[in-house]
Amino acid sequence: MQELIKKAKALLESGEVARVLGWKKGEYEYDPEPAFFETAESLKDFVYNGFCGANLSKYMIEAGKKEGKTLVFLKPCDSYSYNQLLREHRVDREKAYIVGVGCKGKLAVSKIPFEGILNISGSEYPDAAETLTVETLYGTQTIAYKDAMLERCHVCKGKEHVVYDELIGESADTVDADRFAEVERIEAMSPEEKFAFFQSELSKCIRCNACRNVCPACSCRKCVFDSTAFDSEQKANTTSFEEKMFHIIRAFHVAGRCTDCGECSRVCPQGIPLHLFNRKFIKDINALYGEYQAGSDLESKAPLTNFTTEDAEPGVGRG
Amino acid sequence: MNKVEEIKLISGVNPLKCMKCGKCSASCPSFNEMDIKPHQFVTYVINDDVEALAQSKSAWKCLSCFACIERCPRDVKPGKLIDAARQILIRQRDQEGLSPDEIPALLDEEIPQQLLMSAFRKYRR
Amino acid sequence: MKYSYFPGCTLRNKAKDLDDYARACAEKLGFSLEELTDWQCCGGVYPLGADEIASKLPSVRALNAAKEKEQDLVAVCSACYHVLKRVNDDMANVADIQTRANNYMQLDTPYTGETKVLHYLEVLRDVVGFDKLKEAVVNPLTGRKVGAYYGCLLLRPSNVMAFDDPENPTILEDFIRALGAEPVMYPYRNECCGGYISIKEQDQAAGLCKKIVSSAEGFQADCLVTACPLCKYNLSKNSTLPIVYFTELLAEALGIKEAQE
Amino acid sequence: MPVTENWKPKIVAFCCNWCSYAGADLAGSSRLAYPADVKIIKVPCSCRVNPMFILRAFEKGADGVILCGCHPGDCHYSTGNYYARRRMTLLFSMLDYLGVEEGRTRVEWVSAAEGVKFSETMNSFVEKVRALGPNVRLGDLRCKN
Amino acid sequence: MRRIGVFVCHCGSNIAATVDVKKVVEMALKEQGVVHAEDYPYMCSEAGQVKIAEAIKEHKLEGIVVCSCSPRMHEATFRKCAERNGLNPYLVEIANIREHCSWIHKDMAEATEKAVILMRAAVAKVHLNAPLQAGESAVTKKALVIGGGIAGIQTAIDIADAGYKVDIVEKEPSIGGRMSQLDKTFPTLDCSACILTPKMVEAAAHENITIHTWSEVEKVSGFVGNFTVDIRKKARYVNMDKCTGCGVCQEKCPSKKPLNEFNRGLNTRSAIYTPFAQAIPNVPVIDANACIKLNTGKCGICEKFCQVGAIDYTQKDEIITEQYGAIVVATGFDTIKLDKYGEYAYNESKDVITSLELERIMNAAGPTKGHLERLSDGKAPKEIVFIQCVGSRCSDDRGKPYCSKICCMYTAKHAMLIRDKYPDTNVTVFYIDVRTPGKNFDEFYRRAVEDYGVNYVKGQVGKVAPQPDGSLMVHGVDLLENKQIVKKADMVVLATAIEPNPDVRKIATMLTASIDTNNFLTEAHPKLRPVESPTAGVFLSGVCQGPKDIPETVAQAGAAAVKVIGLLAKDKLKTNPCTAKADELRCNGCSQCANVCPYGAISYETKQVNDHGIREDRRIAVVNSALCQGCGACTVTCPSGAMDLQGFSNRQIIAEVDAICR
Repeated sequence: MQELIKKAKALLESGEVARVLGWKKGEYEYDPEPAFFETAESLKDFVYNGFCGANLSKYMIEAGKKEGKTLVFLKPCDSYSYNQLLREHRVDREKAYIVGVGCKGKLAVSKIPFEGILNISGSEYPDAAETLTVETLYGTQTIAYKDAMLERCHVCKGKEHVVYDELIGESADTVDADRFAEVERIEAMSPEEKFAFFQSELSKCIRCNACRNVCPACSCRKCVFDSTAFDSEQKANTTSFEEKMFHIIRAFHVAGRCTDCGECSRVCPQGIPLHLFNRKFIKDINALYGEYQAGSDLESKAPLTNFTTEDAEPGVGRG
Repeated sequence: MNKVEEIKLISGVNPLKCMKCGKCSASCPSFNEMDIKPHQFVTYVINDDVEALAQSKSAWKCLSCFACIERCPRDVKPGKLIDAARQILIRQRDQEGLSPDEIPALLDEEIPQQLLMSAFRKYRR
Repeated sequence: MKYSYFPGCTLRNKAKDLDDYARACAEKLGFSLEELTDWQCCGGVYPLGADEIASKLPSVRALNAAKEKEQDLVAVCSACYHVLKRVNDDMANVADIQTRANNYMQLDTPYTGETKVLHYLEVLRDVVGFDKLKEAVVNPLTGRKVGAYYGCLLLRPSNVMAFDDPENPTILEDFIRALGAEPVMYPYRNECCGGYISIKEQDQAAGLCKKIVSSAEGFQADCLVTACPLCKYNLSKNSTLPIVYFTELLAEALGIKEAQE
Repeated sequence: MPVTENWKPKIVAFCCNWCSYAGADLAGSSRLAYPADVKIIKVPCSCRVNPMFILRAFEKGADGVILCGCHPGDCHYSTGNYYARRRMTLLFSMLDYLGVEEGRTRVEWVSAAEGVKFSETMNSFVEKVRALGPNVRLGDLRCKN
Repeated sequence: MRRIGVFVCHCGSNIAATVDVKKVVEMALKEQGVVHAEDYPYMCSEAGQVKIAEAIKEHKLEGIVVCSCSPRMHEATFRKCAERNGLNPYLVEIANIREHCSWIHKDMAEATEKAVILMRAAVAKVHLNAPLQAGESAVTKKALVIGGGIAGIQTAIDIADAGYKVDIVEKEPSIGGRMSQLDKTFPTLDCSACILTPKMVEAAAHENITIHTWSEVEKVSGFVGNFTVDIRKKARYVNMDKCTGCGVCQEKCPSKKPLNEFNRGLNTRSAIYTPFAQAIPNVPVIDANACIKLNTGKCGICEKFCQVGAIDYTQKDEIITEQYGAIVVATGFDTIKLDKYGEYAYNESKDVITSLELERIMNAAGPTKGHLERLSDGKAPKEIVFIQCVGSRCSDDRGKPYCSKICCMYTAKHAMLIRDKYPDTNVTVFYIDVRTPGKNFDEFYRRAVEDYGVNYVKGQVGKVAPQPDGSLMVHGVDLLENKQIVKKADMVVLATAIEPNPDVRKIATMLTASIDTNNFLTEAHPKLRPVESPTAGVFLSGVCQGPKDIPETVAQAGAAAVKVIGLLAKDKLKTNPCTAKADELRCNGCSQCANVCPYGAISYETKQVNDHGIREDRRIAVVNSALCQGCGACTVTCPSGAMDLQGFSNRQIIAEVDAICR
């Protein structure tokens, strides 16, 4: 972490960058949040630990409109999102100084099963402990680092950054699960079970738009759900259309563009596993049109703006 | 179900597709033995005249050589119709083309089992 | 290579030669025929009625037995081959027959046409290969002019049998050539011999057979080969030319016939 | 909605202008009947059909939605139906994944010359949707239980 | 709320017999914004249009819905009517209550209910229709004709005579097509070459016609008025400017093995060849597969003997790119392959031939120098059997379901010519039906029977059996006598079905012209627009559209030319205003739309926008409306809904969906 601050200070002081985009301390170790730092002085609040799961790439859209370069810290998975925004001309590479930072897996408070959490320690980067210490109202508890990790880190897409100016820090192997296992489990259900599962999950949605706001692919200047283009504009749940179809349409709009960064599920206050929609599309795309990882490069054709004459017919896989 | 419908069902053939080209009759090795010729057989089915077919000897003369089935350009396949008519005669009228009493006199030294089996299938229920 | 083998009723007695030579030649050519236990007669003719099940069951049993052995099913007799292949096609493609037959059979796994039905000649052509067969010949039948007689059952209806070109087949000619003899092409080799009609209408069968035989004679054939016991019976009664089973010719060329005699 | 005896499905058929709409016209001029439950919406090309239209139809009470376009390779705009094919493949797969009955969505390629195919397709599609009964799931995905 | 008028057509009884039109009117008046509704027996008639005109004025209509036949029939009629009366033509919508309703339903209540719903959907849509203005695009005053047979030649000459440039692309070394292979033509028996050659010469000499032989269309892009076409000029290995057509090279060429395509493979030709004596251009090509020099590097005899140095072994294929305003397809036909008709022994006997092969045998320039001979032994046939409908009128997978149309007449011609020239040769024709509709056609057939003694037998042939003595035993049937006929013949001629040239599929795909299940090109309307493809700017000439004889082909070729001339005579074409348009405030500039645009109509500009007071430079998609054809692929790719299609907007389609599901 100190190395990152040192780098940020140096660049700010030399004037090479006008600001730094990173994570800022919260009240506790477990609630840092994304922030811009304009002065070396302000970097005292900079933090980088296991709870810095937030993907900063989307903030680079706004950063690109400001004067001067922005230094941004991207974890390996975040760099895919940045690259995807780059190929969609949403960010200005010229105005970014990208430091690829190492990652040892990111944590979710929601995975820590203790009541009355006061603070958590042991997640400092790069010196994270095997075991996290959790102070609670009822005494100190411990939990293995791995057990508190975000779902996405168990199926991490790799330690490599796909875009950067400089790399700082090592990353760890965190993969210990099959990325599509949960999708396959659902696919194996009967239609009735599938429907019951999704109905119960989606019924939790309060349409807070957190998923949409955090998603790097959901960065339209004006979302269709906020516009008159489809008669689907009302934010309040007065039209049942967006009420019922929001998540399906959101998944379709990001299909072939979603890097599977998992932010949607991370931020959902209701704990809906929203990544299961995106991952279903990714799985289908891989199976039907060849392996494709959004954001991995700038040239390859995206699956939904491409075709072959021999593509599968709609309804493929139906009984 | 009337007889004609039954013939269509058993044969799986639509006789209305026939264009009367006669290729079946041109190909039939039993043509000269038949009173109702293969192409006419189709017409009789269309005209619902199963009675006449039942009276004719044609059904018993078809060799099941499938030449008409192979060559029919209209997918009518008269051989299938003829065999279906024969099935109906055997099943419903209890008619038999061969009675057990006749058989000993017909046998010779060399007759293969295949011939007896086939004959039973073709003539009897 | 091992095949399930369906000899058929006639090969058990009147056409013993056809059977014995087939097995012996198979061993010589590197494949073997394992006779199915408890096979039942195919019925001689394919039951044309689309609504008939009972008469198709013996074939289904044989087909399923081969499936359970994970073997292709080989027949030598044209009629058995014809019936097995057509019933197999029904089991694969006609839902009604498939359902009713399986309901009756009560198998653990329903039979849906998985078995591949082969004629002995197809094994020679597609598995052994006529080139290899030629190499295996020890007594080439040089100078012999042999007419192939196909009859109906091997070829028609071609969309199901898919054995060879229904009007201008070549498999037997290629076979004859491989044995060192000269195949004689004559136009009536796929015309009907009269089949079962000969039991009652011998004159009609005689007329048909004579047309076939005299055509072959006209093209200088000195014998005819067939794969069908009934064709052999009908033709033999009306022919000055010798009518032989193709396996007999094969055995002769492979040097097996002498050994057995 | 309970299935009543005179329940009739609502079926929306999106047809591309060049092939399938003309195929439907041919079915009409050839008097090839199909159920009146089918209502056709003309679009220039199958690639004009946004998944939102299909979801909208379901949400508004459609019981089945079918998309018809030119045969792959014969698109009036060369490539439109290829994109439509990928989009619908993914959309349908998602609907299947959500537990929506498979028979409610279909894509069929119908040329201007295929009046018979158009009619047969609509007959079989309607029959399937009728068998499924009223669409509850897609109208109801988020209803609180 | 717009003021909408609804007009319900009876179409005589076509609609009114099944749909209660009064009820549709009654229900229309209950729709929001509908201020006027009426029904009329024939809305498309003059009187019907007057009713619309009056209603526009009287009720100050701002949108119109006509419930009638398919928009493919009369949308243009009603739009023009609206325009004449001061209403933007794109404020007219058609509810198709005939093809999509009255003609397919029998129950009046059911059909009426559906018609009402279709009316509602159209009303809902028209509320959201925007008045659109058609743009204009320039017309390239030049036409392309694909195929240089009689159809293509005639079309080209007619267009050229009107003063427009025409290119003919022909894949063979010479123009002339099938007609050049024929000996005589029915029903007048004049010599085919005698009437075709002058046409070929006329085309070649015409100042407005450029002929590209030994060439193929490689790629087509653009649209009506503005096609861009890549043409592959295959290497000829002979310099066209230098060659004098003396023919010495062909005489001297030592490679004589390749089958002569022009003679249907009945004899052979040299590796360097012109297909026939009257070939245009009279410049040979080298068959690269057969040429010894090109394959082994040795030989070079033609080069040695060519006095003008026209041989050039280094020639390569060349691609040229040309612009055209209109394209005519005239790709013609071939006879079907007979491999699936083994019963006729076509592959077994040299004396079983197709009718087109007989044309070559009868022709003085053919393999037998015009003598009627058996190809097996050169003997004159004394007994000839013709078999009709070989591969025509078949519903199995061996042949074609249609009637090939020309066979009855050319068989009568062949029979007559043979009986005339060789009176001691007997001719028997096995037929299913003799079809002779056409001027002087039946008289011609009757002459064959009455004056020339041709024996017509109603029935088919089941088998042709080659005999040891070289004769052919024909096993047929006489259905009128009800007896089998076994006839010994010396020659059997098969009236083989014709099918569209196999290349037509590739060409149709390039042109995005539709094709039917038999590979014939589809007309824009089977009766009223028979020479136009549904694809604007693409026209049909000759057998590529359906079987036809020479007079019909020439007539259709002229009709296609007239349509082309009508197009080229315009300086500007009205373009379809239903094009895509990006909303600047919503566009992300992400480029996804450009990735799916088949016309390259979308580009990106940096523009300053004012988004609710925030001024900033943004990357914005811009649609070139002259290039955009309005498919809508971009609209669905756009996640923000910024890209929309005019005339088929998101809101319009959703309004229709909502109305139908209401």
